[in-house]
Amino acid sequence: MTDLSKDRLLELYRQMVLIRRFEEKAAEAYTAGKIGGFLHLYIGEEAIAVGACAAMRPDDHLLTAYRDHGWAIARGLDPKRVMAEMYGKATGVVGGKGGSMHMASAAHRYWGGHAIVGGHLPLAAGVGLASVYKGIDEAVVCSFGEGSTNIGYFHESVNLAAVWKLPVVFLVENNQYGMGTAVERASAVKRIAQKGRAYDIAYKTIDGQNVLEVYEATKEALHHARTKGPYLLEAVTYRYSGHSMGDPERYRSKAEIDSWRANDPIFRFRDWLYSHRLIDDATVDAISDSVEEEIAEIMRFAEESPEPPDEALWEHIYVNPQEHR
Amino acid sequence: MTDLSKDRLLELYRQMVLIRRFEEKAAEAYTAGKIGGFLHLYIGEEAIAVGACAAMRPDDHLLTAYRDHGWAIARGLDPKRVMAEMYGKATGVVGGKGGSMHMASAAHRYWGGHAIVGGHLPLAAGVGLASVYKGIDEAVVCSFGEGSTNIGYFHESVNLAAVWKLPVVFLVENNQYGMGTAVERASAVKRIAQKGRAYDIAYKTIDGQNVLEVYEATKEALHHARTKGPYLLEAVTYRYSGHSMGDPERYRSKAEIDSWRANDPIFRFRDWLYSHRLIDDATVDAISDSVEEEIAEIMRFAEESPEPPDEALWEHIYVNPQEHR
Amino acid sequence: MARLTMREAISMALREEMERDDRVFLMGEEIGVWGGTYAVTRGFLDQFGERRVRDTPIAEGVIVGAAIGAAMVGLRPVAEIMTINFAFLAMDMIVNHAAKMHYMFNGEIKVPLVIRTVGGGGRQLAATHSQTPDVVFAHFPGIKVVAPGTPADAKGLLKAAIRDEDPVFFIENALLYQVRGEVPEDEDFLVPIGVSDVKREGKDVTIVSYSRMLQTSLQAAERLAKEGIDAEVIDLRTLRPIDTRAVINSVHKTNRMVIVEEGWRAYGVGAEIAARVYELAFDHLDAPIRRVAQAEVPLPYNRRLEQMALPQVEDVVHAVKDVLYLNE
Amino acid sequence: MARLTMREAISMALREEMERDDRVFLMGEEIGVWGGTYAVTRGFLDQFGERRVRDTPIAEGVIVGAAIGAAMVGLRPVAEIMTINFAFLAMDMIVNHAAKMHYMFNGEIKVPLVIRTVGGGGRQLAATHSQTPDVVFAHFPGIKVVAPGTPADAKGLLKAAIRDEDPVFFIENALLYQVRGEVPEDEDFLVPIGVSDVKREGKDVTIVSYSRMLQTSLQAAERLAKEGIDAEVIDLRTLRPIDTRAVINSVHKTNRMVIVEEGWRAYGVGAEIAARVYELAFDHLDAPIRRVAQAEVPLPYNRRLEQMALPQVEDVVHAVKDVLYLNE
Ligand SMILES: Cc1ncc(C[n+]2csc(CCOP(=O)(O)OP(=O)(O)O)c2C)c(N)n1
Ligand SMILES: Cc1ncc(C[n+]2csc(CCOP(=O)(O)OP(=O)(O)O)c2C)c(N)n1
Ligand SMILES: [Mg+2]
Ligand SMILES: [Mg+2]
Repeated sequence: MTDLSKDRLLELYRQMVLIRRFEEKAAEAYTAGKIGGFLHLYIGEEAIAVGACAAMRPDDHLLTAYRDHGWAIARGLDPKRVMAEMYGKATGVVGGKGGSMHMASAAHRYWGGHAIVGGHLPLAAGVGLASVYKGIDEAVVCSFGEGSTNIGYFHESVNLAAVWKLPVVFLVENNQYGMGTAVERASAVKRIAQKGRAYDIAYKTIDGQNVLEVYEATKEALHHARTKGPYLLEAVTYRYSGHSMGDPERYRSKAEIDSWRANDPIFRFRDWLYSHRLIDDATVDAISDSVEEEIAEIMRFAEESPEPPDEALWEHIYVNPQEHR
Repeated sequence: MTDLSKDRLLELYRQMVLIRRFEEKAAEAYTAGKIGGFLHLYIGEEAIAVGACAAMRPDDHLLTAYRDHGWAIARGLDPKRVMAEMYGKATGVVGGKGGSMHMASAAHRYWGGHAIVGGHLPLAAGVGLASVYKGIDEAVVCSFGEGSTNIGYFHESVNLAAVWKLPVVFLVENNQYGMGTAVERASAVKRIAQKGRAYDIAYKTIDGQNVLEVYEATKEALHHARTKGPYLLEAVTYRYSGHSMGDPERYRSKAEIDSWRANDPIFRFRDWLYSHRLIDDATVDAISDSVEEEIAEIMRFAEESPEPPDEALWEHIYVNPQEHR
Repeated sequence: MARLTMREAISMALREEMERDDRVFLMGEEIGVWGGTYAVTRGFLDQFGERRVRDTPIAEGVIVGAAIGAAMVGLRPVAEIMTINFAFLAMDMIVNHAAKMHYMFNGEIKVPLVIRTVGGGGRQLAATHSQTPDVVFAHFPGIKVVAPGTPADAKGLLKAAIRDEDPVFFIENALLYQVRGEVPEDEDFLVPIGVSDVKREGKDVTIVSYSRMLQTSLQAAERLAKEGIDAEVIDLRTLRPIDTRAVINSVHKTNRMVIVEEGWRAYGVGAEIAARVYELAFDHLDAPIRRVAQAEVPLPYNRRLEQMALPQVEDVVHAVKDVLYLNE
Repeated sequence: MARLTMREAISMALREEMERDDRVFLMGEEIGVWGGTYAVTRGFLDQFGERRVRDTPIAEGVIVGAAIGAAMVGLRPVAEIMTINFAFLAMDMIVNHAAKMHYMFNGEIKVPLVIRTVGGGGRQLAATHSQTPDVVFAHFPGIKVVAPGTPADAKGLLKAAIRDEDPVFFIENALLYQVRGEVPEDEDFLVPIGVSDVKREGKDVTIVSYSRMLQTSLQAAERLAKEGIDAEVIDLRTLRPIDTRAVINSVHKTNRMVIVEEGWRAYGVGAEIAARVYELAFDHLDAPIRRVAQAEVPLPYNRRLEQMALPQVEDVVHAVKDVLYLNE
């Protein structure tokens, strides 16, 4: 059923648990006023980032939307620095300048969380173009919500990628809502993968709550992207929390949320590990403890890190500044 | 085969001949420096505007791209005033302010030729929305080139029309090229109608060189639009002239043009009329003569009409001007 | 008169105009079920139903474009762009279509449209979500650009915008929604578009601003008053058409002027106002006009850095002392 | 030195940079098979092939966006937007993405991108196809905005833009393509971005302009010379970052200034330059600065009306006489 070793599988499990706990702590910190701006939690959707990143090569490229902490952690960025970024600290992954929505790390080829809906899709096409241009097979994973497939950028980017056969996996995290708008109230088709038909590209809908299915499908999609061109992959999922902190959540029922919680990606994966005798209670507890320890360390780091200095305000406006009067 | 009376059929034939001659004269006037700006000729594509407008009710709405003289004439605008517009005269349909690309007439519910590629598609959705809002069944025909289906507006507009079931016929004039770019070099799919699949809407590809097929298909599409929602209609056609005057035409061969000329919409329709004994040589000649007379009158009107007065520069910036210093 | 927040005043204006005229309807992201991301349209879906309160896909181009189309054939759409930062995705619709069509089609087409949007920084939303690029929209003849700074003006100007036959780009400010003020309850209370307003009389210096910076300027004026400096505060209210009559009158009296805007200084609103005042009242100025504006950086997320970049009351006070030659 | 048209100078710059650096490539509408709608890239497809000269779909958003993406990972794209009027369809990519990312990501991402585009009126293309909205792009920190007025500057600035590590918005003017001038053939001839230039020395009045209006201003200076008025003509060349050193120096000498721009006056380039000059050289001005600009109307198709709306040599001459108090 999978080519992943036991260690790797446990590592994926641990990542999912870590991301969940990380998000819970972020919510607390937000409520305590330690984090400002917008905070979009990934709770419920962990299997996608974890499964997809597991399928990526280190030299592949990643671009995501603003719901990006889970992606940053799954891609290997230091969770301490991810949290510090939300605290606006100098030690944050982007020095406190970007905040929750704008994680990035050139070393990890993570070219950003992006907060303009759909805005990173053209960029992802361009990153794929660079691979074609250079004659190398580095591929791109570009993730975004189903609500973002109704904007012009989606169409322009997928079309260009199809015409130029760019190695891009367009990964739709279909969590049923764009803010308060249910998918069918905004999109002519509920099955987002179907949009691939307009471009004659490969497409598939998968269970986004199953980390191994996400892993396998992303691996396949990446292979397709490297060899044949773009792939539209729709992972069906659900976010348990509001769109961002402060969402009045008038658009859905408690019962609906509960029904999805019953399909929780972490519990499901743990059950799978149990049923394949890859995990036992002691290991579960050990992972849980190690995550708690790491979380404590993450929060301490974020709390204790210094603020950026005043001069930071003037840094990185340009690579080659030439301001005159 | 058709519900159109003999008189109506001959009228359509005459319109096509008139548009062809009109365009030939416009080209001459452009070369003589009487017309400025860009001039996009419709020669070769006459069957689409004529067939589609014949299927429209007077209270339906029309929006087109900049290749619009044929549309303006088929929709019933005074050809004299269409030519006068190109001459920049006060008697032009929009007072000499719009020129070749910007014909319009509120009385004819022709809401403009538009020169930003794809820019009128959102507007067309809005005109359709107004029908839904008012609870009336006025439908919209929105025509544009196949090259315009790669821009974000296409996607956003068709999607919105599908979600809201707006009475809009999106009519693609697939003339094989967007400027010098062959359809398959810019669009992931060569059969543009296929793009309808991404929105679960009705779609169809028709022979755009057959005026009766265009008429029937538009009638059907309009009925569908009024009762069920948007329709994507692709009319396959060809422009004989360059994209606009001055096109170096490095992108296609003389042989290709000739092969399409052999499928000329006017000749084909005339043959059809002959074969159904609806026309004879005398009628053909009479129509030709009457068109020539009308053309002479059109050109005289355009030549002799006055320039707009200086004050026109300041008119219609706002309906309610409130400029202060 | 009622004491209302800016949010309430805007809601009131929308509700009154919708009740008055069935042609008026709303469309935009999250305005219905959600109730508006800034809660301005809370309760509207219940009151007016889905026909008149239309949640849209996330597709700014067609939000503005479809509103233009509906306006062309006789409706009075109020399209909402969630924040002004996303208005760039509809820029072509705004400046190439809404602004041009009445003129280009010689009056054959009218676009009686209101685009409501929200701008401003100061909420740690980082570079792409914190802009105040109002000037960019005001550069184009054919649209009107309005940006109120008080609840009463918000109500009166929004109602005037909805009744106007031309496209109006109506800019709100997220940090102003909680500001309170007296608002006329009259259902025909209108504030004319294109008329600036003296918000505080004074004789020593003229402070010109609009939107949130009006509040900042008024606070600065209070501080200055304590130091014996009597500032006149003028609210532009409309950025296009521009009305500088009140400004010129004021400068005739004070001979000194400071302009305060939240956006970037280079090619900002203040540049135009300054250039006009120099053109029209050169001989009345006893000091060069000072402009207070945002630092020329994309706004950072970090709160302290962000506040450093945004104009503060102290910056206005300092600039006023500059034009009075009171700083050493 | 060679005597070349602006078109040839721009082609030369592109060709040299492409020959020098394989990371440089072109993408845009009709640049390949067609050879560029203004024939700037004629022959490039044959010389460089489809890999480096990429015809795109009509989709301005992804043209700029994909170029940004390619730049982020080490290439040096030159994206062409057929005319500046269509740049509004990529406005979000330009101002929210290209301009913001280096800062917002604290240097993790660089965007060494050039966007070439063509602006200006005067060719009867009507309201949507005749704009000169340069100022709107120059308002945003994070991009550089360059607009040359001579063939030599076009070559040197374009080469500098391609070698620059930051996003550069490079504005050409369709009516300038035929203008001829001496152009250095040196393959390393660069004109620094952000440095304005004295194009004609004079002592009586300072005329500031850029792009096509530089040529108009130089013609006006010739006319004025015949009447004994000696104008200094300064070319801004870069709109962001702004360099007013040459302007200030000149005003110190002439004490009078006229600004000439092709775009609309309200919130235009001239407003900022004027505001800065007043700030920096208030006491050196003997008359209010005059701005010559486009009438505040969407440009009409009719030739006579269009020319009425556009700044002409006579308008510059008249404005100069105004600041010299020579008009009655
Ligand atoms: C262009 C643009 N329009 C609107 C917004 C406001 N906005 C932020 S997130 C969001 C919903 C996106 O939904 P989806 O793509 O499904 O992603 P999800 O949040 O569900 O992960 C909206 C409307 C934005 N950021 N950018
Ligand atoms: C947004 C935008 N981009 C580019 C152009 C330049 N342009 C004008 S027509 C055209 C080709 C359009 O092709 P198509 O849609 O197939 O229509 P056709 O001319 O073939 O009828 C282009 C690229 C434009 N007017 N608007
Ligand atoms: Mg979603
Ligand atoms: Mg075509």
